[in-house]
Amino acid sequence: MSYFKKIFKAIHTLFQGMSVTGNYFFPNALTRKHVITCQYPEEPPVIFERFKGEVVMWHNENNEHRCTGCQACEIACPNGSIEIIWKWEINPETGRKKKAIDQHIYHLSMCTMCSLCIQACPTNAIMWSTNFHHATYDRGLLTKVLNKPGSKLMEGVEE
Amino acid sequence: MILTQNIFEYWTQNTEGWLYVLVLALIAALYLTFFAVAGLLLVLMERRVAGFFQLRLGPNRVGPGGSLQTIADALKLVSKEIFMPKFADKLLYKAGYYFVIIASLLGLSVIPFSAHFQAFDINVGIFFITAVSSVGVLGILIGAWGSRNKYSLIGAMRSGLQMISYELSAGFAVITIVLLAGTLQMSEIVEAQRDTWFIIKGHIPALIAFMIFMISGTAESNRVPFDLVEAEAELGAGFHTEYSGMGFAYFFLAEFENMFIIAALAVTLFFGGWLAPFGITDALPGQVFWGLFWFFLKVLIVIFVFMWFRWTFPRLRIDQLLVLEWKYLLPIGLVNIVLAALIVWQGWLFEPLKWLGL
Amino acid sequence: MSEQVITHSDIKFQEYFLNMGPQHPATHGVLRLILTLDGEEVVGIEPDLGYIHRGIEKMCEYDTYRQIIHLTDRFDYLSSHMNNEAVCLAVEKALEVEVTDRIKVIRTMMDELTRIASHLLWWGVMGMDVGALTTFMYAFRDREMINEIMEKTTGARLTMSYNIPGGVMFDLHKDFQKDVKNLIAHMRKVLPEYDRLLTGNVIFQRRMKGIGTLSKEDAVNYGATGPVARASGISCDTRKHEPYSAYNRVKFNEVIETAGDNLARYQVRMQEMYESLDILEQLVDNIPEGDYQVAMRNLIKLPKGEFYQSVETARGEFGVFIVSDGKKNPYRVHFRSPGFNNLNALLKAGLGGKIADLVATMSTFDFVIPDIDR
Amino acid sequence: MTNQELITYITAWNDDAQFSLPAETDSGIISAIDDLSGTIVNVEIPPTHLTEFMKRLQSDPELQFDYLFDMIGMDWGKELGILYYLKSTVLHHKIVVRIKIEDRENPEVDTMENIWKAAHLQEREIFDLFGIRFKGHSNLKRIFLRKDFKGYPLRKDYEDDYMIIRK
Repeated sequence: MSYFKKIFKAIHTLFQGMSVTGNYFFPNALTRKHVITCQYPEEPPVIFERFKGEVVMWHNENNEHRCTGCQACEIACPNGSIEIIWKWEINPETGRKKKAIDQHIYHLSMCTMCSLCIQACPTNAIMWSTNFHHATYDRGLLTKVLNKPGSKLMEGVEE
Repeated sequence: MILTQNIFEYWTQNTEGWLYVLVLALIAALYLTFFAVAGLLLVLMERRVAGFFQLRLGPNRVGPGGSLQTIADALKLVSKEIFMPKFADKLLYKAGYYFVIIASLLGLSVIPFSAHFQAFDINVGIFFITAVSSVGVLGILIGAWGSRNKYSLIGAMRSGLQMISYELSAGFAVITIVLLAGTLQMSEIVEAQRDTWFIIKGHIPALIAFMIFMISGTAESNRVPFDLVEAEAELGAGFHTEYSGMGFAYFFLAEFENMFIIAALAVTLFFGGWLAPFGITDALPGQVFWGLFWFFLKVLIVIFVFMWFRWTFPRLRIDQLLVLEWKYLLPIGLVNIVLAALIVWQGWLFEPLKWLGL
Repeated sequence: MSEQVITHSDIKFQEYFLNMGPQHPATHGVLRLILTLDGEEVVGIEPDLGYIHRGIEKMCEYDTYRQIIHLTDRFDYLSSHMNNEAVCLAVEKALEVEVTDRIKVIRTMMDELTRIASHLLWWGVMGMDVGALTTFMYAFRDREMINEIMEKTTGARLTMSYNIPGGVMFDLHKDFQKDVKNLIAHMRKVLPEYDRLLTGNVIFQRRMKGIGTLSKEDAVNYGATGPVARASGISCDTRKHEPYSAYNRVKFNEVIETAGDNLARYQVRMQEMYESLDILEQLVDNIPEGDYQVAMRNLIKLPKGEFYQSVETARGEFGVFIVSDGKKNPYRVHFRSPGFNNLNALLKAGLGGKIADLVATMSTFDFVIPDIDR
Repeated sequence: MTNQELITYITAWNDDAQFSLPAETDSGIISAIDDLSGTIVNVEIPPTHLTEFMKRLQSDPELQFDYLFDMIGMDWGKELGILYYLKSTVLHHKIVVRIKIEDRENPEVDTMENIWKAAHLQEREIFDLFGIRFKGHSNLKRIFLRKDFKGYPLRKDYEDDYMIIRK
């Protein structure tokens, strides 16, 4: 008798499994109720505000940034994805030389999104942006200069 | 459109000589077209159904509602390079997929799609299908052997085991119905169900036969839970590992065509083929159309059940597959034949409509 | 020409090699196993590793302690948070820094979330390996909820680098408690469904029961850890034996099965998900107030000495061994990865079955290949 | 056993015949300290006596170190070393056994594979990255690196100008 009992038990478990998938299939086929995929270009994905997309440098409306060129981020970066090229800037009033950034180069292709540079920054000059459209046809385009051309240091950051 | 016995006889009744050959070729072309179109549609259906089972949408970009997706895929496969392994046996490698296609085309030729809509209505139709469907495995075997790949070979050997085993119980399930119908001719099996479908008329033995047929049918069409031939988690792609482009597409199409044949056979044997349920459309004009409509509706429902299996169950292991066949399906099938014979002999058929005097 | 009579003993049975991987659907990455087969039976397994070997131990010797952490994400990317935690705990232990309760609770909760996510992915892939393709999407649906919790708080979904020496990088997101409660309710609903879909299935039971058995003696001898060892009846949960973070203040059971076969490993992981949910439930309303970071020097220098810390990841006991010579870089860092030791146990457990059994056994071992290769 | 008990229990073995060498100092060849962040007992043993010592650790009913948790290869600059991190799954105590190998050119120690099978892959890893050969290992070849790889990259004197960038 256990022979038949085994068969019926087996068939029962099979139908149990089919009921689970069936419970999803029919609502899906009729109303797309349980569909979880995101139809990407039409339906924009939900991006949360802390999403680590890429490192950007904050600029205000006068094209001023907060980066003093202290190179803390460059030292903190484990992959060498940040390079700062700095120059001596001469203050026209006092005539004193001052260190300032020429180019804040960021290699997105080498970045592992570990946040160490942003933690290390003493002046909160760089931050995460939630942009995730990184795909390019040229690897060179992934090397970015974070400070905008012609930008300069915001007043009062260094204090 | 009034058709005589079947398509073959209708077209060839007044032709002779080369015209006769031409007509034969035309019928073959018709069935080849059907083969391709049905294959494409079934692949589309499979993907869509799989999508809904898996909380996805399935193909929905190419064409309205994704309806042209498989055509795009087919075009891609046609344009792909046909790549042959260096040490492959060229003849066997190339012969493989022809065997598979020819086997399923032959099987297709005796399926009655509607009243008289059938290429050949030979009097041993059901026997013919069981015979030719075994040829397909030969294609798998030689294709895999010819491609000189261990994964292919393991898959093909599994396929051989599986086919030889499950042919038996599928055959026994068919014999149960043949007992009830008293004929091997496909069209007559359908006609015999005009009052009541065999699944109802034959009650217990027919139900058991139907379940056995569904299980062994799934096994014969190499689908989950019996897809050990491909078993992508174990063997990569199984017997068609080394095939690319159209070579792969032929195998793929043939697989879906086999599923169609199994479903069509199940419908013909158990669910009254092209007959409408309770004859509700018998009085309407366009009998051929209604026959096709009911036939394809039933076939699609059975195919859907196959898909439901596929997207729910895990895969069996090869020895468990054989245990299922030889320890469960085969003895049950044998007992079932005796039971069916007893029922036919004693006339214990379940015919509620007849009893009600309808 | 004499007539040749072929007897059974004349037929040569030849064993042959099958190259499983590095590109193979069941090896989940680039694990390469060279199998010796007799028909379909596996009679020999030899692993060939290194397809994703990055030499992280060497890389660590040139990095500061803060920079090591993001490398540990890349071992077992499914339990990246625990890997981070191991390094952070080791550094904190070396510097004798006591972190606040809030940090401990945050770390514990994140650990358990990661563990559930990892086990969910394992469940989905496990189903795929035995042929049930739908489990994958169901598991991913639920894992997505955890990933979103992670993304909201840490900004990343997988390689989070959320732990830093002396705390965590950001404070919890304001939705965190609500989301975790949602998750607990949802998971309690879907886990029985998983059982109905896969666990109870007769085919699945047949594929799992009595396959790939690893006896208790073998599990100990071959160095199995984590769920693999616990399925063989070894009590080896670091969370119980050497509680770190907030594990000493939560109640949970160490799931131990004794059969040691595939089904036991499967059940251990399924039960662990329930236990993790219990832990989350105990902590979600009791997150203490306080700082999420303890002030630490930017450039951490460890005192001279050797420091060891192990944590329980989703795959087993992950150990970090740091030798410091007082400089800003470690003298030597060694990572004891659970996958590497479990692979050793697979070499025993995988023998004797068919190819299909080996595939099922491999998926119950739940390998993450970067964890093996390091 | 607590760490202190372990130390006294194991250092007592110095009196046994199999661990006594005439050339050694009075304190014997087993020296145990409570080190490694102050939680684990460390025992240093000359490589010549490793197998006997390990066998005894595993089979002693008071100790039952049945689990080779980890093997750590070390390069101490002058000499190479191996740390065996042992655990007991029954009694839940731990010990670290360390050996030092003076010969950098041709380092060789006995394999632990016969005592703990867990050593099989671990020893291959150490061979691969440190070049320490294990006598009697069943299948000692490179595991991570290529067969034709030159050098042993985790040694301190390994030089690779292309792959290693010093900051």
